[in-house]
Amino acid sequence: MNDDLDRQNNNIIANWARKHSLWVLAYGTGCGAIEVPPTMTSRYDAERFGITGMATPRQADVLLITGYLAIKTLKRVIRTYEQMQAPKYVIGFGSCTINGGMYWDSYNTIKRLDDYIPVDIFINGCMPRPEGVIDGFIKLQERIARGQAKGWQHYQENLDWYRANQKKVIKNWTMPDYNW
Amino acid sequence: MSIKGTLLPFSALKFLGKKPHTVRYPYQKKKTAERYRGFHYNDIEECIGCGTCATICQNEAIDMIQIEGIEAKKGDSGLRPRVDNGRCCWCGLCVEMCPTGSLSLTDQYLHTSSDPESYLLVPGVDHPEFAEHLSFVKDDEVRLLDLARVPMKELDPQERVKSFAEVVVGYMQEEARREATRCIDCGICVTACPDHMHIPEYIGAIADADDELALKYIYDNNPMPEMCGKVCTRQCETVCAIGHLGEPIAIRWLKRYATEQFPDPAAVLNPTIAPANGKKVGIVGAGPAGLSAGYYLALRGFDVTIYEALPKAGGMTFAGIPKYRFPMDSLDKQIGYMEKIGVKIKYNTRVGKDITFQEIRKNNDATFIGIGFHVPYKLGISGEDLQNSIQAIEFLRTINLGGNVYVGKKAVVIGGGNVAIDAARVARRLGAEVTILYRRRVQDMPADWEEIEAAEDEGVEIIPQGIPLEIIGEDGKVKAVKYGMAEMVPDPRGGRPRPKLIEGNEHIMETDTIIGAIGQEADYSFLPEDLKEELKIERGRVVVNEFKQTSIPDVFAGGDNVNRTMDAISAIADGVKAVEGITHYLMDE
Amino acid sequence: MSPMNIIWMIAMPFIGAAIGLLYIGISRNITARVQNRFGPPPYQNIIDIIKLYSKKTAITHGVMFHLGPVLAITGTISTLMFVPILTGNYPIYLFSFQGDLILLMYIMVFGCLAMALGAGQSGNPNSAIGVSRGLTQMFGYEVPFVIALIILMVRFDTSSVLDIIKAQDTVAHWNIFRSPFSFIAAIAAFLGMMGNKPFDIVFAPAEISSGPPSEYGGKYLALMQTNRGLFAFVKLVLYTDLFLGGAGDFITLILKTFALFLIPLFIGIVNPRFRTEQAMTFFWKWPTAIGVVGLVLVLL
Amino acid sequence: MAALLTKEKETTLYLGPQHPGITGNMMVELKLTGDTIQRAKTHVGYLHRAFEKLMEERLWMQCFPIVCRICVPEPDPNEENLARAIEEIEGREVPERAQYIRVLMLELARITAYLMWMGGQSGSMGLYTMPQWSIGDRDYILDLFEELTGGRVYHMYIWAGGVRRDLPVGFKDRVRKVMDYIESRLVDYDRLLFENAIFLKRAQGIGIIDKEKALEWGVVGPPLRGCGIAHDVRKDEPYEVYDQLDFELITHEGNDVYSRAMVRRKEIEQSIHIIRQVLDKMPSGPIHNPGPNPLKWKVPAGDAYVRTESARGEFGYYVVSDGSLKPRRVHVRGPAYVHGIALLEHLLQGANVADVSFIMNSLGTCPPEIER
Amino acid sequence: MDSKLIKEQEIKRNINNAFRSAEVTVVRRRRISVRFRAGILPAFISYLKEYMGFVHLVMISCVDWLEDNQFELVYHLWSYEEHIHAMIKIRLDRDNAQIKSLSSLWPHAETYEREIHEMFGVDFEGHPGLTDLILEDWSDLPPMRRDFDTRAFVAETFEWRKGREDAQDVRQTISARYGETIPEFKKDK
Repeated sequence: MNDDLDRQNNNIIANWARKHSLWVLAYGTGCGAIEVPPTMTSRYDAERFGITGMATPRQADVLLITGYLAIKTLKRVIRTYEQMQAPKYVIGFGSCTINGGMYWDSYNTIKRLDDYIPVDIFINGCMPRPEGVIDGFIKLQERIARGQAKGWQHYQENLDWYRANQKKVIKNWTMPDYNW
Repeated sequence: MSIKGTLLPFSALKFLGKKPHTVRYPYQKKKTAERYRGFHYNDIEECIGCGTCATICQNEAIDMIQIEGIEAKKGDSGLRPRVDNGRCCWCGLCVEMCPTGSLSLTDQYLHTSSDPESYLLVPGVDHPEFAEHLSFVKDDEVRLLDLARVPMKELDPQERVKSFAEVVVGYMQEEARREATRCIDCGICVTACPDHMHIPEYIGAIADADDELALKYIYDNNPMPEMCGKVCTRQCETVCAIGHLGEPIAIRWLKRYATEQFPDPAAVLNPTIAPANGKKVGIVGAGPAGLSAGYYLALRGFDVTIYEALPKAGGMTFAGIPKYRFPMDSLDKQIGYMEKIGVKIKYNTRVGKDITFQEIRKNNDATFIGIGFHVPYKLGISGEDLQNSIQAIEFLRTINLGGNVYVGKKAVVIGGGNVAIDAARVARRLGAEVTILYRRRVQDMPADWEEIEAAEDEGVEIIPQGIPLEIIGEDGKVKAVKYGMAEMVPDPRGGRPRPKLIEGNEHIMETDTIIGAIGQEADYSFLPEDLKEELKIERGRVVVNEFKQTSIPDVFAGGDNVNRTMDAISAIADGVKAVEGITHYLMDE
Repeated sequence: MSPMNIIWMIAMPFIGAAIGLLYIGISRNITARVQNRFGPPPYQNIIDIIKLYSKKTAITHGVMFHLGPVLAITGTISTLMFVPILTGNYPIYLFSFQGDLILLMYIMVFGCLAMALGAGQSGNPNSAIGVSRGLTQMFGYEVPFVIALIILMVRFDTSSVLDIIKAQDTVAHWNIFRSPFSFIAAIAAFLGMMGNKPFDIVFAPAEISSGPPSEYGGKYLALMQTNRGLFAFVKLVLYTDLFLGGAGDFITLILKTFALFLIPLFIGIVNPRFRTEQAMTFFWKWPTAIGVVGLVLVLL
Repeated sequence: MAALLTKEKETTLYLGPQHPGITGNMMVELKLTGDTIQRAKTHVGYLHRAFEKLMEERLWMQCFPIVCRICVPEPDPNEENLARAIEEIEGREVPERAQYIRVLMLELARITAYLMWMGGQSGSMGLYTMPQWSIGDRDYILDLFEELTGGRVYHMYIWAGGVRRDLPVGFKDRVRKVMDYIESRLVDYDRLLFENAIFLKRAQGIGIIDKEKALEWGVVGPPLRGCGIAHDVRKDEPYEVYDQLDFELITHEGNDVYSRAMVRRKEIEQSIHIIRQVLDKMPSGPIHNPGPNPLKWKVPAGDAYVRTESARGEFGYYVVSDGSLKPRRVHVRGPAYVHGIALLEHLLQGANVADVSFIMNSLGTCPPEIER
Repeated sequence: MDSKLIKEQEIKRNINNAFRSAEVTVVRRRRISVRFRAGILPAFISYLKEYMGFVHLVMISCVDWLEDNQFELVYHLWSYEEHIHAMIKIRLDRDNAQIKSLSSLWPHAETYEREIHEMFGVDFEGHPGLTDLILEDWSDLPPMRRDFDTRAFVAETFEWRKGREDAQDVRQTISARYGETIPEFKKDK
C-alpha cells in the first residue's frame, strides 16, 4: 500500500495540478477565519494561485485550521478531515495551533494541533496577515510539488496514535470509524 | 421588480475596464506600517535579563534562558528572553514593559514552516538582521512603567544647616506603597547588593501593605537595616532595571520606611534563638561587620562577645556618619535590639591596649576581626601639622562623641569622598563657610551625587580640579591654603583621567581650618608580632577566603579591613558570610 | 457515417469539454475583473480537473451514487451526438436526423436526472434538498424552453435542427431577429439551464452547501466538472444553431457561442440568487408569457 | 402543493458547523418539512475559549490583549469596554484626546464590521461581487488600523487610562482620504446591492421581528432600529465624547432583513460623518493617564457595567473587582448572544431553508462573542 | 445628592415603597444597584419590568464568591424610558444554589440561565430545558467556578510542546548564583 501512496506522491503531473489547484474548505474553525476573506477577496486575491473556497469536505483539498480548536470543534474537524479525499493538506493558522498560543491555559482548546491531525504547514502570526496566509500556501505548493506534503499519508500510517490522542480529549466518541 | 433595480447592478461591469487594486503578493509587496508588530528583536547588549517581558506575557510565551556568550554580572542576570512564537500574540506588552528599551518588535512577520518545533526564537541572537527592521518600539510619551520616583521630602537647606536634625524626612505610608508599586520584582538589584538582600521580596511586601513581612525579609540577612535604610551606598539602585530609562526604585528609602514602622523590631521578628551550643566567638570591633557576625552567631546559639574601643557601638557608622544622616536614636534602637538578642558588647575596650588579641583568641573558639579603617591618610604637604589642620575622620568622631572642634568662620575640606562631604556639611552646621577642594572634576567625585547636591544646597562651595600645594600658617595656626588648578589628562595606562597641575595657575585661599579627607587605613598595631607575620595582609587588607577565613584558621575578618568596596553593606555582607564560615569551622568536624 | 465522422465522434466530447471548461475559466477571469481583482489563469479549470482525477476517491453510498456522474456525462455526450456542430464546408454533425429537436428536449434532461438519482442516494440532506430544487427548477425552465422550441418547430415546420440552421442563411434571417419572442423565452430558460445566478438555486453554497454534488469528491467530481464544461458547450452550440444561424467554421462557432455565454455570465456577476419559488415564478411568468405570445403569433 | 408538503415527513438538517452559509463556527439544527423550517435550534460552543475564566487568571493589564479576541470582526468595543469599566471602578480620568481617538477607532471598526457584514449578507444569497468589493475596500481601513496601532485585526490599542500610541504624522489626512474613497464606493454598493431588484425581492418581508415584542426579545442595535425603534447606546447613554458629536440616529420601518440592511447602510454614512467631525475636533494633549505598574496594579474593589454600541448592538462588560491583582469576574454581553440564539431560533420558525443564512447575517450573528 | 440624580432617587423610592426589603443604592448617574433576596425574585423583577419600565434584560451574570461560599447572581436591567441601568444582586448559597427561572419573562433569559447552569451549576426552577449550551460531554466541575483550576486541568489533559524546559526563573537564577536563600514566611494575614 505504501508503494502505491509513494507513487501517488511522486507523480509529477499530478503534483503540478495539485499544486496549482488548492481548494480550501470553507470552515472557519477559529478567529483566524477573519483574515481568510481578505486573502480570498479582491485586495489579495488568492484565486490567482488557483486557491478557491469549497463548500463541502468531499470536494476540498486543504483544510485551514484557523487558530485554536475547541474540543467540541475538534470532533467536527476530525470528522471533516476524514471525509476529505486524499491527497489532502492541513494548514495550521497562527500561534494557537503550534503551542496553544493565547489560550495556553484554557480548558476547552487543544494546544498542539499536530497531535490530533497531521499538519503540513504552520503559519506564524496571531493573526497571520494575508501575506502570511499566501506565503503559507506558496510553501505548501512547494512541498506538494516536491511530493513532501504527506501529512495525509502519515495520518493513515499512524492512525492509532492519532486516534489515541483524539480520544484522550474527546470524551464521547460517537463517530463512525475510518471509512476511506 | 423595478426596471431601475434590474438594470442598475449592471453598472458594476464598468470595472471590466479598470485596473484591479489587488496587491499581487508575492510579486508585489506592500510595506507594513511603521508601527507594525512583527517578530521580536532584542538588543542583547542592552538587555539585562530582568525577565519583565516574561512576567507580563499573558501567554507565557517568553522564557528566560542562558545564552552562550552572555555572562551574568552585576546588573545582569545573564539570561535572555526566548520567544515561543507558538504562544506569542504580538501584543507588544513586553515591549511596553521592557525597562531598558532593548526589546522591540520588527516589521518581519513571515515564518511558515512544516516543522512546529521551529517556532522558538531568541530575539537578537536568531535573526540579528532584524535590527534593521525595528518598527514597534518603546514610546517616550506613553509608559506603563512609572519611571519617576516618589520624591523624598527633605528639610529646607536653610533650615538644616542650623542643626543636626535629620535631613531626610522619610516616606509616609502612602508614598512608600506608591514607590514600592513601581518595582517590577526582577531581582537585578540583588546582583549588585554585596549582601544580596531579598530586595524584590521586601519591596513586594511593602506594596502589598505587609510591612511586617517586609521587615522579616530585611532582617533575614541584614541586621542593621536602620543604618542601611539611611546611609547605604545602595549599589542596588545603580543597577535597578527601572533606572535604565528612569529613576531607580528608592530601595534604600523603602527599607528605611519598613524599619521605621516598628519601634521594636523584636516584637515583629520574634526571632528564634537556637539553644547555646557552647562555642564562643570573640569579635574585634563593633562595626557593621562585627555586629552582623555577632547578631547571626548569637541567633545560632554562639556565645558572642564584641570588643569595641569607643563608648558606643556602630564603628564607622557611629563615628564617621554625621547625625543629620543617621540619628543617634536609630543607632541606639539597632544596638539595643542586638543586645536584647544576646550579643555582648564590651565598650571602651581597645584591643591591644585594654585586652590583648592573644587573650581573645585564647578565650574564644574563633575570632573575627572587623576593625575597619580609622586611621586617616596624611595629606603629604607642608603645613599639615599646623594647629587647626585636622583630619575629617577624627573631626567627625569627636563631634559624634559629643565633643567640640574649632572650625572657625571658614573651613576648607580636601577630598571628594563621602567623608569629605560629611565633614564639609558638619563644618557648615558648626557655622563655617565651607569650601571643598578636589583634584578631579565634580563628576569624578566618589561621593554620592545626592550628598554632593545636598552639600551644594547647603552652601558648600566645591572647587574641582584644585590640588592643594601648601598650607600657609601664621602663629602656628592655619591661615590659608595654596592650591593649583589642574587639567585632566588621559591616563596612559587606560584608567580614569588624571589631574595634571597647570604651571603658574596657583591661588591662595584664606581659611581658619583645613580638614583633610583623602582616605583612611587600618590600624593593625594590636596584632602581636608573630601573628602579624602569620596573618596574610596585602595592601593594608587582610586576605580572606570565601568564608572570610584568614590564613589563620580560627581567625576570620571582614569589613573595610578586608574588602575594597569600603561601605557598610559590604561589611555586613562580610559579617554574614563569616557567620557561615565560623559555623562551618566550629560545628562541622 | 464517414470515418471522418467517427473520428469527430471520438474527439468532439474532448474538444467540447475543453472549450466549455475554457469558457468557464475565462468567465472566472471576467468575474474577477468586475470584482476588482485579477483572478486565476483561464486554464485554471483544466488544472482543477487534472487534479480531481489524480485524487484518491473513497466514497461509497451505493451503486446509483457511482453511476450518477457516469450517466450524466453519458447523457451529455449523447446530446452532443445529436447537435450539429459545424455546418460549413467541413460539417460536423454526428447523428442528426429529422426530429432530433424533440429527442434533444428529452435527452438533455437525462443527464440532470441521472445526477439527481446519484446525488439522491448520497444520503446527504443538502443533496436531497438540492435535487428537489433542481427538479423544481427544471420544471420551471423547461416550460419556456419547450415553448420556444415549439415556436421554432411550428415556424419552420420541422423538427430537425439542421433544417432550422439552413433556414437562417443570412444574418437578418437569424432567429434571434426573426422570432425574438422565442429567443427571449429560450434565453431565459438558458439562464436556468446554465445555473448561473440568479438561478443557481441548485448549488447555492451558502444555503445547502453545494447541493447535489455535496458528497461527490475526487474523481466523481472531476467527471461532473467535465460534464459541466461539456454540457455548457452543448447548450451553447445548440442555441447557436437555433438562434444564431449555426456556425460554418470553428472561429465563428467560438465567437457565437462565447457571445451567448456572456449573457448569463454578466447577469450572474451582478445579481444575487433567487429563492426557489421566486425562480419558479420568474420562469412561469415572463418567459412563458412571452413564449406564449410568440407561439400565438406564429400560429396565427 | 403546500398542503402536500406539510404532510411530508419531518427531516433534520444540520447547518454547520462546517457550512459556508454559517457566520463563523456554529450550528443550526433545522427540522424541516419540505423547504419550510418547523423548528430551529442553535448549537453554540464551537469557539468557546473560556475568556472569562482566563481573565480570572490574569493580571488586569494582561486582560487587554485577550479581550479583543472575543469578537473577531470588530474587536475594538471589547478593549474600550474593558478599559472604561476599569476606569469607572478606579475613577480614573481619560484625557480628552484619547477619548476622541477611541471614538475614531470605534467608528472605523464599525465601518469595517459593516463592510464585512455586507459581504456576508450578499454572499449568503450568492452575490459574490459584493464581498469581493466590500472586503477588499475594508482592507484600506485595516491599513489605517495597522498604521495607528501596529496590528491589522487585533489592535490592542485602547487600554485603561487612554490609548497606546498617538496618531502618526499625516494620519488624519489618510483617514480622510480613505473615508472619501469609501463614501465614493457607497454609490457602487447601492447600485449593486441595496437597490438591486432581486435583493429587494429576497429581503423584504423576510425575517420579520415583531415590533411590539422587539424590546422584550432583547433586540438591540441595527435590528432594533430596523424595527423603527430609535435606540442607540451612543444616544441613550453617551460614552466617550459621543455627546459632543453630531450624528443622526438611523431608523427604518419594515422590521425585515431589508430594513436592517438599510439601517446599516445609512449608518456607514453616519460613521463617516462622525469620523470627519472627530478629526476636526480632536484636541491636542496627552493620550494616556498612566496607572500603576501593571505587575502590581490592583483595581479597588467594586463593580461596573459599561456598554458600547457595537456594529451589532449593545456590547456590555460587567467587571467585578475584589481589590486584587486579577479580576474577580468579567462577564461579556455580546449582542449576538441574544440575537444568535433566542431570536434566531424564533425568526427561523416558518422560514424557508434558503433564508437561514440570510436571516442569520442580517442579525449580525457572531459566534465568538456568544460563547467567548 | 447631586440634582442630576432625581430620577434615580425617585426609582429608589418607588422600589422601596413596593418592596421594603430591597436595598437600593444609587451608584452613579444612570446606575442603581439593588440587593434582594432570592425568594420572591420573579415577583420583584416582573414588577420592575411591568411597572418601572425596565423592559430590557441586558444579561444575567453570576459571580462566584468562594470565600463567602456564595454565588451572586446579577440581573442587569435597562430602562429605555428613563435610561437607567439596574443591577439586581441576589446571593445564593453555593452548596445548594437554586433560584426560580425568569424564562417566562424574557425568552433570552433562558439562554443566560442555561449558561449559568452549565458554567456554575446553579439550578433554575421552572426552566424549560437546562441542557448543555456551550460545553460538550463535560464531566468535571462546572468550569467557571473559582475552585475549578483551569491550569491544573490543562496540565493534566493536554501536552505542551517540548523544547522549552531550559527556561529559568530570573529571580531563582540570581539567588542561586549569589548563594542567596530566599526565606519563606508564613503570612499571618
